[in-house]
Amino acid sequence: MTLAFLAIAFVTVAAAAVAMALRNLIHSALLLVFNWAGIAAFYLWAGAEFVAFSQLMVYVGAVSMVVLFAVLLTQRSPQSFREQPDSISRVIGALLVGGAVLGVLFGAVLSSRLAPSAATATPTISVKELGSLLMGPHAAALLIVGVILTVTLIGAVIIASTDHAESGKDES
Amino acid sequence: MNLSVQYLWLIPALPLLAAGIGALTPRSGKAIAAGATIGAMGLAFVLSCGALVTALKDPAAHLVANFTWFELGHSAVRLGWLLDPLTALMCVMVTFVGLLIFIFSTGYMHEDANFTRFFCFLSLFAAAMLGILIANSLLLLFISWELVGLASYLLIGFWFHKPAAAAAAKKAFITTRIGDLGFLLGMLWLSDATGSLLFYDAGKGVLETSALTALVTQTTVGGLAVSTAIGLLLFCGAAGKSGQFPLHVWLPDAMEGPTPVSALIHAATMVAAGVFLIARVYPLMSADQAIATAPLHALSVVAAIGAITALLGAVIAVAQNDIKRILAFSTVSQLGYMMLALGVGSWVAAIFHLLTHAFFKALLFLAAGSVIHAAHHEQDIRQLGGLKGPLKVTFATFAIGMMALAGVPFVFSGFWSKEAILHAAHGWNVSHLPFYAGLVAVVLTAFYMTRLVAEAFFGQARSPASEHAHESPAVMTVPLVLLAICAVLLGFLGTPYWPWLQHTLDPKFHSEPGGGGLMVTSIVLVALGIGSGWAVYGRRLRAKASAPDPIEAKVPDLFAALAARLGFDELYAATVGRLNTFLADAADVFDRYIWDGAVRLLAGLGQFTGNVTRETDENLVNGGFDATSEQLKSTAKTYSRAQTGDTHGYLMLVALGFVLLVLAVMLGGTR
Amino acid sequence: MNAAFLATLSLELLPAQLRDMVTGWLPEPWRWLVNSILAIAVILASFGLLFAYLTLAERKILGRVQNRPGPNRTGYFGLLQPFADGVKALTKEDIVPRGADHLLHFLAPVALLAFSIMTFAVLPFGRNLVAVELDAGVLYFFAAGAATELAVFMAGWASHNKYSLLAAMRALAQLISYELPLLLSFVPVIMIAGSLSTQEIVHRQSGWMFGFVPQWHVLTPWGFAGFAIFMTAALAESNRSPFDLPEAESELIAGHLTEYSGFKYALFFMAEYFGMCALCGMAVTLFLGGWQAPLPFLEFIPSYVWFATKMLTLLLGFIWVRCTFPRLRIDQLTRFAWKFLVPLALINLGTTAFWSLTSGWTGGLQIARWLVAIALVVIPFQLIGRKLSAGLGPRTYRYA
Amino acid sequence: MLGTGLLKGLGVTAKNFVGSYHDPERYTTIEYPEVKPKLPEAYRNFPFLVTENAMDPMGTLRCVACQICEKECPPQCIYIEKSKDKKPDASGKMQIYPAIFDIDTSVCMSCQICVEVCPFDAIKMDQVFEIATTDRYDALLLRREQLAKPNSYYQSIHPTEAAEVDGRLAADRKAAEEKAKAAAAAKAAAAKAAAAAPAAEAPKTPPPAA
Amino acid sequence: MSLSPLQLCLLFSSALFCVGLIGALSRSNTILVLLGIELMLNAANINFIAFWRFGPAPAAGTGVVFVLFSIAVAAAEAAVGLALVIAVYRHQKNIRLQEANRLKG
Repeated sequence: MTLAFLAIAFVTVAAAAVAMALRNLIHSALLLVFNWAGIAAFYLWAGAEFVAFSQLMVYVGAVSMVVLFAVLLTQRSPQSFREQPDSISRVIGALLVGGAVLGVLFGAVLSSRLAPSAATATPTISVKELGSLLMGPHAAALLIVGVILTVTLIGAVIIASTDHAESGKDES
Repeated sequence: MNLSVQYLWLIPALPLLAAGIGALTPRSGKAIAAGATIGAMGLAFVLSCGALVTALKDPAAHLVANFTWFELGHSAVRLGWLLDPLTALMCVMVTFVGLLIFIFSTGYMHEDANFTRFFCFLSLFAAAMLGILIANSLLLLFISWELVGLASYLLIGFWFHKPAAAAAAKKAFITTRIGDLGFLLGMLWLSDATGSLLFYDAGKGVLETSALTALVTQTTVGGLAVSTAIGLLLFCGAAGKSGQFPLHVWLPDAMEGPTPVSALIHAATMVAAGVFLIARVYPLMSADQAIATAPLHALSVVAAIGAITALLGAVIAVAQNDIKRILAFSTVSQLGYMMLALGVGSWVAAIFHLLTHAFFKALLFLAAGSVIHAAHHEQDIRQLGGLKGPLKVTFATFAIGMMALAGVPFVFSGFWSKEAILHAAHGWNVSHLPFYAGLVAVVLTAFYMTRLVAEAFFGQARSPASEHAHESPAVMTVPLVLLAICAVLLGFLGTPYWPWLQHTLDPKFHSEPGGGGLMVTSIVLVALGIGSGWAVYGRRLRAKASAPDPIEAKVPDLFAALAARLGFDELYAATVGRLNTFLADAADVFDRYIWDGAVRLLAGLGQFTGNVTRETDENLVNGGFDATSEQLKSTAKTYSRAQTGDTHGYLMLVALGFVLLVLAVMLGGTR
Repeated sequence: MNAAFLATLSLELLPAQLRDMVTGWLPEPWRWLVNSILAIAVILASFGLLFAYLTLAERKILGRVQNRPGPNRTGYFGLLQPFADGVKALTKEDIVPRGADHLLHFLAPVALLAFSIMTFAVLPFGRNLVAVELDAGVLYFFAAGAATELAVFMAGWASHNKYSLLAAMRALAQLISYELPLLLSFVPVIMIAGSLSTQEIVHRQSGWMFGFVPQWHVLTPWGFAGFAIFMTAALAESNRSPFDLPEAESELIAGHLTEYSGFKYALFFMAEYFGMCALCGMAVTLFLGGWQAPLPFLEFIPSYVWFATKMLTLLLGFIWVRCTFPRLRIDQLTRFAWKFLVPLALINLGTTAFWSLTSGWTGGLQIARWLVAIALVVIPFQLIGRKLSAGLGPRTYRYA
Repeated sequence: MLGTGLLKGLGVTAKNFVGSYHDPERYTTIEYPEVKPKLPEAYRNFPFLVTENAMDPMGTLRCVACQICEKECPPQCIYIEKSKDKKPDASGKMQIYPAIFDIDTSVCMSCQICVEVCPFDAIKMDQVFEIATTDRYDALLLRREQLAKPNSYYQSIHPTEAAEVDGRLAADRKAAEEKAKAAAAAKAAAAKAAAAAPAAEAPKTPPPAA
Repeated sequence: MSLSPLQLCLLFSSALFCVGLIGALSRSNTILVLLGIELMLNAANINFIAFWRFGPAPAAGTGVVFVLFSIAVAAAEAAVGLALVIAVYRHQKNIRLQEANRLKG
């Protein structure tokens, strides 16, 4: 169990790190897609089946498309997919700040007394229960999210339109 | 069926509604626009008949319905409706003639692209005209009066792409505006003198005894009674609208508009508004008759102007070639007759002639329109000829109209109404000159109408347009026939033997005796006119379009002068126009150097004062504020430097802040 | 094998029993693993074979429709043709363009095939035959299907050829456009069945109306409409004619597949057929009652046979459609999706809601319910269809 | 209604599919190498030389090497060399014959002009189409021997045309024979007359040429 | 060292978060910055699932629902963000984030 988790975590973090370090934008994007798939695998591991498939569908199916379209639409020629190297000072600064945050977070997590949960039984949630939850206590939030998505769709199309309206209609 | 005075406003409101509908109808909605207009007019006609029934119950009464429009401090501006036989008869006439002309227009304007616009304007005009008729307030009358002017402007310039039409529209508008200035001044004076503009208001109206007495007793410059002065000013407006002598120049040019417009506005209704106005305020106009010592009676001026106009119009009409121009000058002449009648004290005869004239002149114009329509928009009578054959109905109706206008005895209405006027003029004790002018005009009228008919309908066709002439559709001929019937029958309402109309309009009317000899004289004169016209034009019919006119051959100078309308247009251009330019220049110079200098001087003074204040302000008062705001600004600038626009930087700061927060919580916080 | 074992051996349970025969002796964790591998192997083998013979059937049917015999030289009736094709594809030179992204160029067909095969996991092939019983099986199916778009993009981009890239973008536009009606068309099924599990959906379609009419979803007005929309969108999702714009050989030199040859091309080809099979299987599951028999007295035939029969029928329908209709233009294609299929699918949701709310109606009301539902399907179809084909009246081709 | 056209189209293809199994009218494919297509009579492809006798093709070529076809050939794919000697043709007349007659079929465009212009009916259009070879040069250059095909073959591929040609040739030959006979008769008469002439003149007059 | 699964998950999500943060801070390409932010969002989602799975009150299912909403909002954010990127590109012909600073003080 833990082994599987470690594998997933390692692969996912590694993919993310490499993606952030690569200079080829397309490779970065594809690696990130892989990373999202890894997160979906984590959800599966954690027993949140529905969330995992939603993650796959939304990120791997839709957001990745938007990202790739955006990448293609903002490059002048296929040769320029290679990014210019970023300034060293900023990279160092980023690493320092990121390392600080990482240290702080790790410190916080490790120092906290999060006892191994008493609930040994794996919690499960069926799709039906999830549906009742969404439609019951969280109905208002669901409606708001629907409105947000609609508005976003229209807004994205308007912002990006004139000639490239496709990029907006991907999140379904 | 009768219509109470409270609902009188429905009569103009219906055409106004139709105008709104017409304005909102798209161009393709010809049926909607025409249907709305004609339907509204038909309903208005029915309502007018109802109003007539109501009015005839007591011809002497002036039924009024007044209300307050708005209040201005202590005084209130009040408007109202007025219903008496004059209003009712005019309403019936206007709606009936208007209805027929609208029906005629559907045929005449059928090809026009702006059909709906035309009907919208027609409705607007009808609404405004009816508004004049029912007004019980000089102000309401004036508003409607100006609306009529607007509609007239729009309709004369309906074919605004023709430069002549645009110019004519402008000319008509400006010329009538000159008269309206007088009207406005008169109205303001009246309002100032009496404090009211209502005609009849339970004893407080301006046409009622108390106000009139007050007006007559006051005098103003030159010893004129105030009522005389106001009456003359109002007459200016009437003269402008009715095309009286000095302001008659716009009327012939207004014939540039579509023929139904000429018929409706510039023959039957609008030009009659001036006559109507004088008839309406007749008590005011005639008030000064009581003072025998007055240097000038308002009605004398009216009579003089009317006589001059009647003669002038008739003379000029002799030498015109355009069929509509001839009719236009004849209108001028006939309006002169009406003014003459008003001036000599017989407003009833004027209204009688107004009514008959409306019918037969509308008939003549519509028939002329039918001729023009048939002859492919050829208006020059020299180019026409021989239309008697193809246009049988038109010819018959035109002939009836012509005989009515010429005053052919006994059968035709024009004879009786003209007879009434001549009778009144004969009886005028001030002067007989108007009477003689009227007699000459009778001869000339008969003469030029004979000329017109002979040239246009007899002989052979003198141009391809008239050769291919064909009778107009029924929608145009049926109104002609109806008008022709009315043109004949209407005269019998006011014969000296059964003066129904006169009694209805003026219950105090009593016919003067001794009309017989006069009647014989006028019959002889009419015969003389027609005979001489036929002798000159009928016997030797014109063979070619380019052949000179017989009179032109005899006395070319006179004919040329007449054809040029006695040079009134040139005269105005040379005098009024030049004077206007000169005055404008003078005003400009005056303005630029004298007033401007004064103003600049003042401005300089003001500036100086301002400078002084400003210096004080800036240095003394503002100094403190300025320093404070400078401080604020610089502080803000310092802060805004933090807004580097560097997103990475913001993110980094957020992250660092987060780290610091967590560290603070972890190290120093209590858990 | 003893007699008792033989007695329990029925055709229905045959696959499971065979599996147990092979793996029954293994200890538990290993048994699970081997069982899974076995299931994967069986699926791969049977669908691989199906793929092979599907290509043959397609070529034969296409030939017959065009009055030719089709491939008939390799083996009896050309039965060995697929293997000959396979050998050809394997031995062909694998050309990778210079400047191409080698890794992605290789990964694209593999990823596509992998995602296509993944979709088979949740298809219930028989009463007890489903590789993975997932609570959100349908969602899984379409999540895996959505990932295929990524592979198409990879193929187009990795080829280092602007035409391939453009074609990949075009293909993406098509796939995304048709994903929407595809998803919307089966939402009614989920509304009615109340479950995302494929087995559960099939179970919901069991039972008989009047004793012999199966209660499949396709036999209701909304179900029929959903089925039609699903199949149309499935045609486009699997790049089948008349929506095969992404790989139009004659017009677009095979689109994003231009730079692929040999075995990689064969993989793409295979993935396309796998995707087609998976979508047909899903259509069978969602609308055609899954593995259920169409008539009560036919229930003795094992369930997986019924599933296979239905799926093959749909596949043959795909082939039939392919040999009949000409290819659409890209603008017609997207317009069809956005202006016709999506609105119809949305209206179908309303129809289904009506159906679900009126499930208690009986007798005369039942007839009214049917009539209203049919009207709700037919009238929008007519109206939107008329608008869709407005201005596109019968055309006469002067030079055709 | 939208969709009826689609159903109609499906119907058409279904009819074709079913029909191809039982309706030979629909199933028009010929499985070629096993079943040869039946060529229409008017089918023409590449010229060949007609010989009268299949046993002796080179000896009985109708061609007299007049070279008209060589001159007329638009792509100039015919090459002819006249023989130095003469051989008797089918009717026994002495004629020049082609020593070399080559047609380059890689150039020939089967326009049939050589056939049109030949005054001797010696070159006709063939019906061959399976002439693919592995050699681009020599195998496509057809020699006199490869081109010569007997008249019977001609009759088998273009029967109508061949019958007409044969009839014409036979008529010509008959006319020639009759003319020859008449000439012979005239000669005989002349000989008689000559014989009847005075003997002294006889040695001076050479015998008229045959 | 014995770490509870929950802590493991939290460490995993922290690592992912920091990778996203470093990416967002160090790259100048706006798309990559956006992707880094997506990554951070995902890390947050992992926390929700982790606490749902190993936390004290898993039965509520709130964590799962929250993640679903979060995914939906993230999708919207990605769409708008990338649309903005395209708009920026059209405006300044590149998508270097540090150059998009027209509104600075």
